[in-house]
Amino acid sequence: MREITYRDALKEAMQEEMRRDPSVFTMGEDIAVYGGVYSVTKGLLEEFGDERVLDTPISEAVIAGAGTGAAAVGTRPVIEIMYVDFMTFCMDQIVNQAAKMRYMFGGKIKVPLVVRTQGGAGTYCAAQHSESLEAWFTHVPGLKVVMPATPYDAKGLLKSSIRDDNPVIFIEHNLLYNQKGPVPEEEYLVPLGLADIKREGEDITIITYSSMVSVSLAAAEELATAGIRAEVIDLRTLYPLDIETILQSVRKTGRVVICEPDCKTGGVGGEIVSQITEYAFDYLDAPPIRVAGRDTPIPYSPALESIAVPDKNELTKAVYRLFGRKVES
Amino acid sequence: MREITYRDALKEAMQEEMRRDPSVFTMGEDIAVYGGVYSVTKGLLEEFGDERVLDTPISEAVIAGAGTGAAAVGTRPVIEIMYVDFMTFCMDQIVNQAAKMRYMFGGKIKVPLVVRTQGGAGTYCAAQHSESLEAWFTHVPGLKVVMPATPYDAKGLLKSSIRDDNPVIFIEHNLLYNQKGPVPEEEYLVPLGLADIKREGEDITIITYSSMVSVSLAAAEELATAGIRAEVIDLRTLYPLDIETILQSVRKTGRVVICEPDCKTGGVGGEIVSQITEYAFDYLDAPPIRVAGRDTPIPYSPALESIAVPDKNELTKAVYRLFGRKVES
Amino acid sequence: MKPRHLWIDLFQQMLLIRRVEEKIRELYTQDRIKGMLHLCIGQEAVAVGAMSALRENDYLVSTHRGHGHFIAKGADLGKMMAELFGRRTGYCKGKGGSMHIADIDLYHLGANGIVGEGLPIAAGAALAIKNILHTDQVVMCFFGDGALNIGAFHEALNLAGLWKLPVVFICENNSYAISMHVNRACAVEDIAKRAESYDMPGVTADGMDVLEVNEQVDLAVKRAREGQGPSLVVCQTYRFLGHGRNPDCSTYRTKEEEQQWKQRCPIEVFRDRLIQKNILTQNDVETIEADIVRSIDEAVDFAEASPYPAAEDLEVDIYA
Amino acid sequence: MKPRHLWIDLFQQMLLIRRVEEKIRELYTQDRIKGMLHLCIGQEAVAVGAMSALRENDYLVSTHRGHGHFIAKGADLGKMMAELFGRRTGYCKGKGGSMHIADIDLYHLGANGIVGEGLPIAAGAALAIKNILHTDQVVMCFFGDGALNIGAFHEALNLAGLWKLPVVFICENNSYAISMHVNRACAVEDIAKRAESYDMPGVTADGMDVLEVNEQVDLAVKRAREGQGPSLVVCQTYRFLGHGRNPDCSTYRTKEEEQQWKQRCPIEVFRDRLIQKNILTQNDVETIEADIVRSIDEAVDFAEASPYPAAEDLEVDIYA
Ligand SMILES: Cc1ncc(C[n+]2csc(CCOP(=O)(O)OP(=O)(O)O)c2C)c(N)n1
Ligand SMILES: Cc1ncc(C[n+]2csc(CCOP(=O)(O)OP(=O)(O)O)c2C)c(N)n1
Ligand SMILES: [Mg+2]
Ligand SMILES: [Mg+2]
Repeated sequence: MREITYRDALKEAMQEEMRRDPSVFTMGEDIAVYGGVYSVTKGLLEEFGDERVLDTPISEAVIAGAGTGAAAVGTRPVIEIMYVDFMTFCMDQIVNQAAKMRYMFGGKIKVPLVVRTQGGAGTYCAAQHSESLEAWFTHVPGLKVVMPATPYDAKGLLKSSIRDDNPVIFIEHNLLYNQKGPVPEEEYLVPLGLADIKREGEDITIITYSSMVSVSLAAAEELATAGIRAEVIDLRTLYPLDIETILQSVRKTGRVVICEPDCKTGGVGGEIVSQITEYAFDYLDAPPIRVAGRDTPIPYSPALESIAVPDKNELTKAVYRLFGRKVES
Repeated sequence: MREITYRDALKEAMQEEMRRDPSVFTMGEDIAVYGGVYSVTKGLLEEFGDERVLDTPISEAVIAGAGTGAAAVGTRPVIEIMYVDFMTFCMDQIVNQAAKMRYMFGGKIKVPLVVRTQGGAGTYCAAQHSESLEAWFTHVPGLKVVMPATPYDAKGLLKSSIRDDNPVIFIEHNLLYNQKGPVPEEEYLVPLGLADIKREGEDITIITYSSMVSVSLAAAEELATAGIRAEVIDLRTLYPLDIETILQSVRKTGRVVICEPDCKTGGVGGEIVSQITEYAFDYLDAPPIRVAGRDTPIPYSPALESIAVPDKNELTKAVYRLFGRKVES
Repeated sequence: MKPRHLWIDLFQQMLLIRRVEEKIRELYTQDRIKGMLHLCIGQEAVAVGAMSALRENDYLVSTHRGHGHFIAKGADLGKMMAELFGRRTGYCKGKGGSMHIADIDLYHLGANGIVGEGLPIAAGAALAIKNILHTDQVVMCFFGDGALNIGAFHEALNLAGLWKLPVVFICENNSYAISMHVNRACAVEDIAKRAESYDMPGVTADGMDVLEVNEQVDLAVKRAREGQGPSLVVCQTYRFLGHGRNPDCSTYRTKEEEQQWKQRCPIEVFRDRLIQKNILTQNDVETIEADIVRSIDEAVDFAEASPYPAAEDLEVDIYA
Repeated sequence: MKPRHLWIDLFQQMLLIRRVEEKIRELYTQDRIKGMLHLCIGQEAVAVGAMSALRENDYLVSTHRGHGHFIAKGADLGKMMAELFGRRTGYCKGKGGSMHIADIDLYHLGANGIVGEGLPIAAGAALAIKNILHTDQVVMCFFGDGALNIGAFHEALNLAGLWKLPVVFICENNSYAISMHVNRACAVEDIAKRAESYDMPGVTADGMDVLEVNEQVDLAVKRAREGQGPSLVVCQTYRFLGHGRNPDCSTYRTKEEEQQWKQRCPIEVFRDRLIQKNILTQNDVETIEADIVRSIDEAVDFAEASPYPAAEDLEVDIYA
């Protein structure tokens, strides 16, 4: 199969959906003429014109609010918020309007809005351009939350998100744009709400998503050489959570590590641990643990940033510890 | 001891701290001339004048941003955001500015900002005036999060929050303003970061906060008649979390229920369950469970709102179930 | 200006709104209706004057003080009352209540509990119309003077002005946001002038005069429909009662001020004008009143006879 | 206008900023400095002209394009470079980097990675000064043309105008926000006129002329200090390089436009003027250059010789 980048996979998803459905349009900062600061939307202006590909002023609140209004009257806006950090400017539009509109209106309206954004640490951009805020959105009934880790998933999930009749927070990761992976030429969708077992294993379940998937796979590889067969579950969609796939794996392995890029306290891992404890307590051979970002703003200094977020070593050590093996700290 | 309302306790805290420290001032919507929509700030304008008690336009972003700026130059602003739902308008100012400033600036600045706000369901105000968003703020390193349940704690915690050198999100509950409770005439403080055992018990630990404290105490009372001795821990401060007090109790009881007013998925309970599992797994006789708000926007209809958030029955049933007792659902 | 034979209709609508609001007040005073409510008594001319410039399929974006807008958009009183009563037969199946009442079939995009949040939504609806749907629909967006200083106002008006969106922004300036006088909140007195910052016309209308409101808004709607972009129309009006349920306004406004405005009651003044001009007789007025009372009574009966939502409804309609 | 003997100082500061920025560019091209960076080459006259209207204890609120502001506020080059290098000896112990560099001892409230977020902070500092601290300090707040259409601009200017706060808002209008031309983003062309919406004076200055900037800003600072409230000063300028590290501007602006602006280089034009007026000789210029180069080299040496923060530093200074 051909290999393309995560960036190009996303672009293809946009192109295909915009060709397929004239009610899909996109707006955001620097997405048209410039093609997006991460070049995901490059070429869309040329193909679809300036009625459907719009450069907006720096006005995150109205981008999101207008997206909501446009969705409410029957179109399918895909808005881009340049960094997930800037979602702080449109929380009301997303949380109090887009997410709740259908419910408040008694189910008589649909809000098919996609918020494309990206985030995460690892690019030396310091505290205001490195956040992982996904946990906030999983706490908002009415939203779906998607975080793809591979080009294949990025494309299939974005297409599904655009076709979904609900507001979807679609969070890309800036470290992944240049990653290549197999993506079929033929059209396909990846359904929302379905996790993907990226590696099978019998001894321990590593639950992860986004940038931490490759970290987890690398750790699993190393663990294998130490005789520990790790199963790696890529959540792909954080809400709704595919708890079935998780529980099936946990019932098999009895041991769980969540490997997450966001800061630990109040992060998505807590929810997952709780659900596992609630539904599979008797299958657990050890306490589920979280290998997560530190409870700190992301520091600029490369010397500090690199230890603010989990890496392979931290993850393997945590697993060894869970199996009662000695590790030099 | 005299009994005063939660409202008056808060007002006394404001008065005492404003008398004590001329750098304390307060601003917000309708707080001066009107005395606050919940009357907490009534009389402050008259006593402290319009330089220190300011009615602002409806501009939540600049209220919070200006609070941050004022705190950064050495004053102690207490800003009021009328509903926690409207914190959605100042997330950037709180999360990207106030919370991170000290860290980003290498520890050379203090941001002694208090954000007084209130929220919660139960007043037939529907989806945009009934939120419980505390979990978001516990996920933001740099913030402290306080949610008092009694007049005594409200006063002592607000005073401590105002003296604290960090941004504190102080979330009151609208159902509590008229509640009376003992508050000493003499000055006292309640330190941040310390939970309070509101009732001792040996059989199960109920961890709770804010409006759910009275629900939990009522449930404990009923459980006692059924021979189950519940310990009720009022967290008071959600961040930093007093995990020591929690673990001590859990090691004793072996059983835990979190009773929380926010919606379950991504709520504060998940974090607590995770920490308990991580640090006290071997003491657990049963999976920690959460009795929480439903994963839904808060509906207007009184018939629905009343079942969107936990009540005594739901809590006692959950406890009975945990003890393997039959309950008619 | 509206042809004279339509004036009766304007009068009728204003009176209907007034009587519905009065009934709602009665009902919540008796605690038969719960929750947060904002009556538009005193402001009927704005709702009716503005909305009568619209076509049926033009969109409306309303506010927390939205009963008048909703009625003028053609709301069924029974379903509206049922919503306020929190019943399953209500417009939102009881889930929205007063602050979130909406009906997409009426091209009504909802009241809104959040100050200023209608403006971006309206801009977005207008954008969809202009760029994607390619219809000649117009979006009308109401907001109070309290929304003048929130960021969303600025961002939405800028976008609308920049892209020449078919939207009409109507500021219902009743001088107060809860207790806050507009002059204590807004750095400038002449609100309509703010339109200049967004390359759109800004006009001020007497919000107590239904014909003047209609005339000004009509121009703005035409502009929008013809592709000339948005306008800002500031309607000077007054809420006769308290902000919400609390009737006490004494901390922030005087009885004299209230009296002066009440003397300019948009309904009474217009009624006298119609009678004076022989468009309406006292007898007609009484017939109209009687019809209104009857329809309101029916609506309340329908609402109160309707069932509450069932427990199973709680988690329904969160997702499509 | 500044007395002539201070002109040399203005020149020196602008040149210093230019050379520092050039050095930083060299360093990041060599990947010795990491992360997100925004150089102010071309805009030096705004920073220097504006800041020289301030007293030492006046506050400054800066932006993502803030190196020039920081230097003009009196930054120690070594500690500044160390910060960009992510070292422990930097102003923020390496935790802030270019986008968050700050020093409260210099009354500098920080660069800011978020567009427009300086404005509310500046309003708040000014409020504290006016209402609580009761000093005659002034707050100067820079922002780019990109911030003109974000809600915080509106809310902050309204509050400052309403409460007559001692703050000077300086818009560095370099025509672009990344790729977005200001005329494609802002519904009106005359930005300074927006000040009218906030009851404050708005003026436009040639941002390539350090003396003109200084003159206009000086008036604004005086107004603020004398209790007459805020002003908006729009400085027309140009960034000569790319927005951030990416040098390519070809998708959104022409080489001709760039050339035209570069011919108006604020430093070269001013240097020629000084030489022509015999305030400075070519020799002086060379001495100044040499001093600057030396100080920059020292700063870089200091920075690169400094240690990185230690792992233990990661979770330090989150809370006071
Ligand atoms: C963003 C936001 N802040 C505060 C409130 C609380 N609030 C509800 S109505 C209101 C006053 C609104 O005044 P105005 O816009 O003039 O409308 P009016 O009530 O006068 O019709 C306020 C402050 C809110 N709903 N939303
Ligand atoms: C709220 C917000 N939105 C978007 C960005 C991304 N961003 C960083 S700089 C910039 C352009 C800013 O332009 P301008 O204000 O004119 O300043 P300039 O870069 O021209 O100096 C953008 C869009 C941001 N930092 N903050
Ligand atoms: Mg008003
Ligand atoms: Mg610019």
